[in-house]
Parts: sequence; structure tokens; C-alpha cells
Amino acid sequence: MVAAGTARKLVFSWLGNPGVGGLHAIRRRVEDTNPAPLELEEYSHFGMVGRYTAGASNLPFFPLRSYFETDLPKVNPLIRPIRSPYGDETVYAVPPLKPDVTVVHAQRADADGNTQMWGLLGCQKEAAFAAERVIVVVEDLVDEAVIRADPNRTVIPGLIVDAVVVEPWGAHPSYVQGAYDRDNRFYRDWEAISRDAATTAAWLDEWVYGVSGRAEYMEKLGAERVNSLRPSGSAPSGSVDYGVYE
Amino acid sequence: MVAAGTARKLVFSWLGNPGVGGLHAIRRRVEDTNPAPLELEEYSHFGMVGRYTAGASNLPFFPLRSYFETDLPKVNPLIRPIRSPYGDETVYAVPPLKPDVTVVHAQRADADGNTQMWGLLGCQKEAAFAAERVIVVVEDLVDEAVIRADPNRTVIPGLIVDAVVVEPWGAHPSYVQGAYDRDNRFYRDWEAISRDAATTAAWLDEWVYGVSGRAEYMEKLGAERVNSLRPSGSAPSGSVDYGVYE
Amino acid sequence: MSESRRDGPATGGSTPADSGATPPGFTRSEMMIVAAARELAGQRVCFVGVGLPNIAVNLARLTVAPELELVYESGAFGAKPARLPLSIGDPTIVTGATAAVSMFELFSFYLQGGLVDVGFLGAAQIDRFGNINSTVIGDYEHPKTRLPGSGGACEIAINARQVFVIMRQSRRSFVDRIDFRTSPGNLGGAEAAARTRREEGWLGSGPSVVVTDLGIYHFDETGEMRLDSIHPGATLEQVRDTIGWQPKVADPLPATLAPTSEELRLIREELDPEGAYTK
Amino acid sequence: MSESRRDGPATGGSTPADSGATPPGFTRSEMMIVAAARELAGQRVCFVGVGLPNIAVNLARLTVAPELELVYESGAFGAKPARLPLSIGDPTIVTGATAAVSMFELFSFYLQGGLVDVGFLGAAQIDRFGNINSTVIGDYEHPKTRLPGSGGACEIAINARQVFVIMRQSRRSFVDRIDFRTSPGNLGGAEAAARTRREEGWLGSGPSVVVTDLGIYHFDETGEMRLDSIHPGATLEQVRDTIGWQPKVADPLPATLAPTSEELRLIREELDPEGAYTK
Repeated sequence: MVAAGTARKLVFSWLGNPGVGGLHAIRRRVEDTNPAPLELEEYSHFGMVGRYTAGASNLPFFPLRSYFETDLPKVNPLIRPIRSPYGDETVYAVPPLKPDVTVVHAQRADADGNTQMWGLLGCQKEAAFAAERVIVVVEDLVDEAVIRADPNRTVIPGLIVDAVVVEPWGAHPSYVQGAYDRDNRFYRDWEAISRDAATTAAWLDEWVYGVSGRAEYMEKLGAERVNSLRPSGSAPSGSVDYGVYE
Repeated sequence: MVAAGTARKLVFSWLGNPGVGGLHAIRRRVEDTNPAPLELEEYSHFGMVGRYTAGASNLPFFPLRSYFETDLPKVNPLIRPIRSPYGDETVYAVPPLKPDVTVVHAQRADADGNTQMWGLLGCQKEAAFAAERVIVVVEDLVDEAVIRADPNRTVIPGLIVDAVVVEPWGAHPSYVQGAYDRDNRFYRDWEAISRDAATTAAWLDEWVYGVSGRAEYMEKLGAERVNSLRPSGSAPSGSVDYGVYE
Repeated sequence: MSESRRDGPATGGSTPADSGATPPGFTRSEMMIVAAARELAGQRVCFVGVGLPNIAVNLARLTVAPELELVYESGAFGAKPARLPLSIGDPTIVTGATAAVSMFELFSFYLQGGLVDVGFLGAAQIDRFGNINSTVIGDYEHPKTRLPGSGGACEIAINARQVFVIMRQSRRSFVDRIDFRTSPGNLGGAEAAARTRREEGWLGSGPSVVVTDLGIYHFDETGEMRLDSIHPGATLEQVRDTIGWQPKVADPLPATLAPTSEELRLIREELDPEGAYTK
Repeated sequence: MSESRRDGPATGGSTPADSGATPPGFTRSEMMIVAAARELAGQRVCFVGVGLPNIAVNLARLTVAPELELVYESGAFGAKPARLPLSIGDPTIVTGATAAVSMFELFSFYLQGGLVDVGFLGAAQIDRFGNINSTVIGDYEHPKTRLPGSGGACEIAINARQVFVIMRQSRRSFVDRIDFRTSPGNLGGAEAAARTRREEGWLGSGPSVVVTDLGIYHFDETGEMRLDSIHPGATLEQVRDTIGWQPKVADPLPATLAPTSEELRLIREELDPEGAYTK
């Protein structure tokens, strides 16, 4: 969206191609205002986590021990000191963030949107509870009984979900724990593609505008590459017993 | 401990015999200062959760939307208003709570103290991270591989655990999800026992001072009663796949 | 609250009975639980307090509100207890629930986040404006009776979209002045309460119904309780004798519909076979 | 940091080589990663940054620090990755880990709660006092180079008990004045930094080691970096040419022990067979 010019502003804590390098499309817009300037509102990771947590909790701010003696509060006036009502200690606060839409990718949900995930959870739960609308994209649509069999695994309740999209491989080039791996080749290739506006545009034409949807995109990637992303074996969690109490 | 007179002060949010009634031993000490006065520091549930969360997070306070227009801040000066640095909104704050010792009961842990639980989680995680020392009491001691097979199920890492006590039925008269039921008869009987200081003392003599440990206590309860507390069936969570990524 | 439900007793009910005796076939406690359950028709998410709310809400789930999502402050959402839990800390709340979460998450995201439609509370004392005491009778420092305290009631009253109360009425419980304000209701009246809620950023709009063993109260435009329905067998005299102020009474005053045989069967056979709540 | 480890190179190393060429058998990047890994001996909990820290910490786990608990800011504790993850968001971090938790929990309870012994960071710019820039080169509003930004580096520097840094040194990276302070080090010197940390209630005591492709720096009593070991093949001239200030140098200056064949095998065959980190 940054490369395609549809994003006007980024609220963020890290801008990179993880494990590879920088993000050239963003750099072009920030360093050269090409094709247009990009507005930035910058925090640290914990600051963003705090913002989502405040948004999800309907709190007017979230306090954290960060930002001391750094330049971040100088360039972002929304990072503000707050004094403790106990003693004279001062920490920093960040304001709530309530996204218009939060999109979450998960392993499974039922038709009501009750969603379970395992692996790294990031701040997907907080971002979902903070949002006006929530879209859940899942690898598998499962029966309600599957969800209710393991209530501690539920991360997002259907109560706050507006749409469930069943889209296997929907997280590519990223991964889904237990389903497929991170496609590192994609991230490495992106380094070269994204260095130049023209090659970036050509890639968008071919891989975004040029395909009808996720299924065609995966087909275009090719069976060999797709299959190489499957885990080399299974690592079952094992089952626990909740017990019947009648 | 209140009845036995070893507790001097309670920091709490609710004092009751859940589903049954009041707690007479506490009432005697508060209403009649018998056998000694009991100091109270009173919050609401969310206030206590906030206190543990602040303690676990090394925050000087935790903000919450509670206490507005109530008498609780009047009788507890540690519940204090705090003004948001965004706009002129005021919410309330509670101070961090860092217990000397937190005792947690769980289904299973490994020898390093990595602890997993399922069912109601309460604020056991926050109370453990906030504490100076942590004692985990478990139904089952399991191999490290059992824990590592399902990392999302881990609630308390061994890193903060000082001792693991393997004590099946250690939560009685309360319950352990999947292992045994709440012994409601005990809570109902307690209503009559605790109404009177003498019957309370007699009960303590018989069931606390008079037994060598948990095993003798369970034996004294009797096999029939103990067996009646087992779940009537199993309710397996099912297994999920984390995948092997080599 | 659904209007059809609210109007139900007015069109379909009988006139108040003259006699103060409990009519044959059901107890006052059963009537109270049934009336409270019916008030939940049309609601989606209900935060369930310990005690009487627990049985009323579970009856509602089996009758007028099958879609009701039960939230227990102990950390369960979408609970479908296979038996009536005596306590809110009970394994039957979790088995088969939609989600089991930490209390931090429950209070922060579900309650304070504004997802709870109805907070259902019991109380020891209530005043005409629905302010609630569950802390002490008498002076705080030297109480005549030390009660359990807030639990979650304080923040439920502030953050749930509306509050339902269920309690038996008596001169000791329906009082002109509560001894301690644990959970705010309409404070000193509707207008001031609305202003305070706005200024302090509360999500809740306060108490909307109080169900007792004698009748059903809603809150009028001044923020004061008004008897809108009287239970079969109860009299206005009994109502007035058990309230510490001159209560407002709807005119005409309909009678609450008696419990149906199915409602009674559910209470007696499925929810409370030992009669813990209905004695 | 264990003293035996720290003294190791001084007693067991050779004297600095005169030649600036990389000795045969290993690259400068390999030497840097090995030296960084060795510094982790005796540490328990390490918060792993993206990039070079990732490979150094994983090498340490396989060599000098088998008990090391790896914390990834993405939400894994006690990770035992079966392969070197390219990114910190990688499924191999979770499979077989002790715990997978939310970022809220990781940053609140593990990091801010004081459980992290070492925060291991990379950086684009560093000054003599260990203050770090990973945000922009040039002016913030109109940067010459827009870097990725803090990620977790800001709070890691403040809350981890101590901070290790790994980065290649150059005139552009080791600068007299960093363009933006993303993560605080010893601020303007040890004394002021200690006072600030105390007054502001930081848990961390700041940076304790910087490992580069040329040598190993610790911080002296003034809070300034001092070259304490020089890698085989590197010269003092090279060191001075790639630092934007007059660096302090230990006297005598030991040479870092060259990588062992096992360390090299682990890097080349197990951790980074594609040479992503060691080119």
C-alpha cells in the first residue's frame, strides 16, 4: 500500500524487511517524497503495544518505562510524561489507538468468528479488541465444538469479529505456525525488486493487480515452491483434559 | 490463617464463602476484634488485578476506570485520581502490589518450574510475576518435553519459580480443571463450623494441626468423598500442530 | 430491554392479588428468579455476579435468551455450564465455554472495553436511585456487619452498559440512605448522574431494573425506582412495609405473570435441585 | 559477564598482528559473531534483537552458554530454534520453546519486570558513551537515510540489566555525535548516567560491551568505550580510521582469540549455511 501510493500515513514502531534490510518503497517516500510524502507517527514496539492495550481497554493513556533520555518524545509530541500519584516518579504515557479495521490472520475460527491461534501472538488480540471492525483470515473454518473444546486457546471472541475470511495460505509470504513456513526467498527477492520504483510497479502489476485472488496467486507461485514451505514434520501440542462437570 | 490468628492484615477485593455466604472468622475479627483486630486494605477485583499487573510490570501505578462516585477511595487513600496527559480526563490509579510470596496451584510443571494451567486463570500469572518468591503446587510433575510441546499453554516460566511442590489434590476444597471438582459440601459445612470460634478451633485442631500432611488429610476425607469429586467424564482439548521447522 | 417483554405483564397479567400469601405452586424466590430471567430477553452479553444473578442468568439462557453470552468475572466468556455453578469459580463454567481468559483481559477488554450489555448484581443495600452497598452495614471502621465487599461490582456498575439488580426487599436492604456506596447508581438523581457519567467518561448508563421477591422496579425520568409490576401474592402494603422510603408505584400496576410450569421445572430439576437459591 | 571469560583473551591470546589483512581461515564477520557469543558466557536471560545479535546469541547457546534463555520480542521465551531464524518472526522460534506469550506480556513482565539480564542490540550509529541511533541518518524530518526505527531497542536499553551491542565499525557508524538518540547509553558520561538512571528508576545499568568486526570494547569508569581486545588481523590504525573520535585503548591490548574450528563449523554448517550474516 505504501508502494502503491494508497497509504497516506504510517503509525509504527519498526520499518524493515525482517532479517534482510530496509524498506525501499518507504525510504523513497520519506527520503525523496517520491511519489508523495509519507506522514510518520513513530513509537517503539512497547509503545505500540501500550497504544493498542489502551485502545482495547478504553483507557485514556497507557504508562510505560521507556523513552527516558531519547529523542522519540521530541519528534512525537503524543509521547508524554506522566507523574505517578505515588511518590514523585515520572514515567511516559502513550495515547490509545483504535484502528478503524484490524485484520488478523489465524489458524482457525468457527462461523461466529471465535478465533484460535497458536505460536507468536504479537499484539493481535489487543489490536482486535481496540478496533472498530475486525476481519479474521483463517486457514481453517472449524465447528464451534472444536473451539469450545479448548477455551483457553481462544484469542479473539466472535463477539468482536465482523467477518471471517477462509483463505488457506492467506499469510504468504509470512508463515502460519504448523501450517507453512516463512517464504524467506520472497523477502530476499523483495530487496532487489523494491530498490527501484519501476521494478516495484512491475511486480505490483504482475502479482497484485494481475491475479484474480489468492488462489491464482498461489498457483502462480508454483506447486514446487508452495510445497517446499510445508513444515518438515508435525509437532503436536498434545491434548489436555477440561473434564465433564454435570 | 485469619481464623488461626496468624494473619495481621488483609489486602483484598472480596471476602466471602463463594456461593454460600459470609466469612465468619473474618467478621469476628472485624466486627468484634475477636481474637484481635484485623487490618483491612480494600479494593475492587479490577483494582487488585491492576495492582498485581503494576507489580509484575514494575510500573509505579496502574490506571483504571473504576471507583468514580464511590466510597472506596474515601476509606482507602491508596486509590488515587490520576489525570490523563491527553485531554482533561481523570481516571483512578492503584499502586503496585509485590507479594513476598505467591503460591499458585496448577495442573502441571516440569522440574525447572515451567508451569502450565488451563481453565480459569484468575490473576495467577500477574501475581506470580509480581512476587519476590513463587511457589508452584501441581497435580503432576511432567517432563520438560511436555511443556515445550505446547508453549502457548505455559503460564509461569521456571525462571521466576523458587519451588515446585508436587501435591495431588493440593487444591482441595477448591478444584483443579480436569482433575477434580469443587467440594461444595466443604464450603456449605464451613458456614456452620465457622459461625463459632470454638467449633472453628476444633476444626483446625482436627483437620489442620491434627494431620501430618495433605496425604493424611485426603485419607481422612475418605475414598468415597474423594472419588465423588472426580469429573464424570473427560473433555479433551484436542491437539494442535506447531510444526517442525528445521 | 425489549419493549414487548416489558409490556408483557401489563397486557397479559392479572391484577394484583389482595392477599399477601404466596400463591400455591411456587415460592417468592422462584418468582423473583423467573422475573429477573425474563428481563434479559433481547440482551447479548451479561456479566454474571455471584449468588442470585447466577441462577437468574442461567435460567434466561435456557428460556428467553438462548443467545445470551455469559461472562463470569473469574475469566470465562460464552460459558455454557452443564449444571448451575454454586460459585463463580467452578470448573463447569469453563468446560465448553467460548473462551477462558485472565481476569486482566476480562476486566480490561470485555468490561472496561464496553462489550458488556448487562451487569447483573446482587446487593445488601440499595437506595431509591439504585446506588448499591455490598461493603459494610454501619460504620466502615467499626461495622455492625462486615459484608464481602465490591468484588467486581464497583467497576461493573460503571462500565456495563446497564445494570440489573436482583435482591430480596426488606427495611434493612431497601434503605433511605445506604451505609456505604460500593457501586454507583443514579447518584442523587437522573440529571446529575447523566452529567457525571458524561464528564467522567463512563460507558454505563446505570441501573435499569431491580427485581425483588415482591415486584419489578424500573427507573423513571428522575432516576428513581418505580414499582412497575407486582408479583402474584404480594401486596402493596408488603411492598411499602419493606422499603425505607415512599416508593413510586406505576398506575395502573400490573401483576407479574406467574412462573410457567417449564420455568419452574428448569429451576427445580435442572438448575437448583438442592434448593440452594430458592429456599 | 564472567571474569574468566573477560580475562580469557588477555592471558591466552597472541599479540596484535601487524598486518591489516584478515588471517586465513575465517572472515571478520565470523570473528565478530564468535567474539560476541563468547561475551554471553555466564548470562541467563538474553533479549535477542533482529540481525547480527540473532546469530551471536544462537552461537552462544550452542557453545559457552547452554543455559541461556532466549527471549524474542515477538513473544517467545526459552526458544530453542532448530535452525537460525532469519527474522525474529519465524515459526522455528516457537516450536519447542518454553513459552509463547503476547508482546504485552513479554515487554511488561519479562523486560520491564526486570527479568532480562542482557539486551543484545545492533545499531546504525553509536557514540563513545554507547548511545545508539537506529532511527535516521540526517535530520528527522528530512532524513538522508530513513532507518527501521526503534522496534524494542528503546525500552530494551532502559530495562535490560545490561546492554550488549554488535555492529561493524566505520566512520559512518562510530560517530562523535549520533543524529538521533533511539536508545540511551551512558548519556554524557558515567556519573550523570548513573544519577539519571537512579532518579528515573531505570532497571538497567546501560551498555557493557560493544563487539565489532575489529575488536571488543567495554566501558570504563567514565562511561566511555575502551578497546579491550583487538581481533586477529585487525590493526590499531584500522580501528582509529573507523571511529569518529579518539578511542581509548587498553594497555596492554590483547588480541581476541581466533575462532575455534568448532565455532566456525557451527556458524558455517548449522547456523548460517547460506552466509546471510557472514558475507
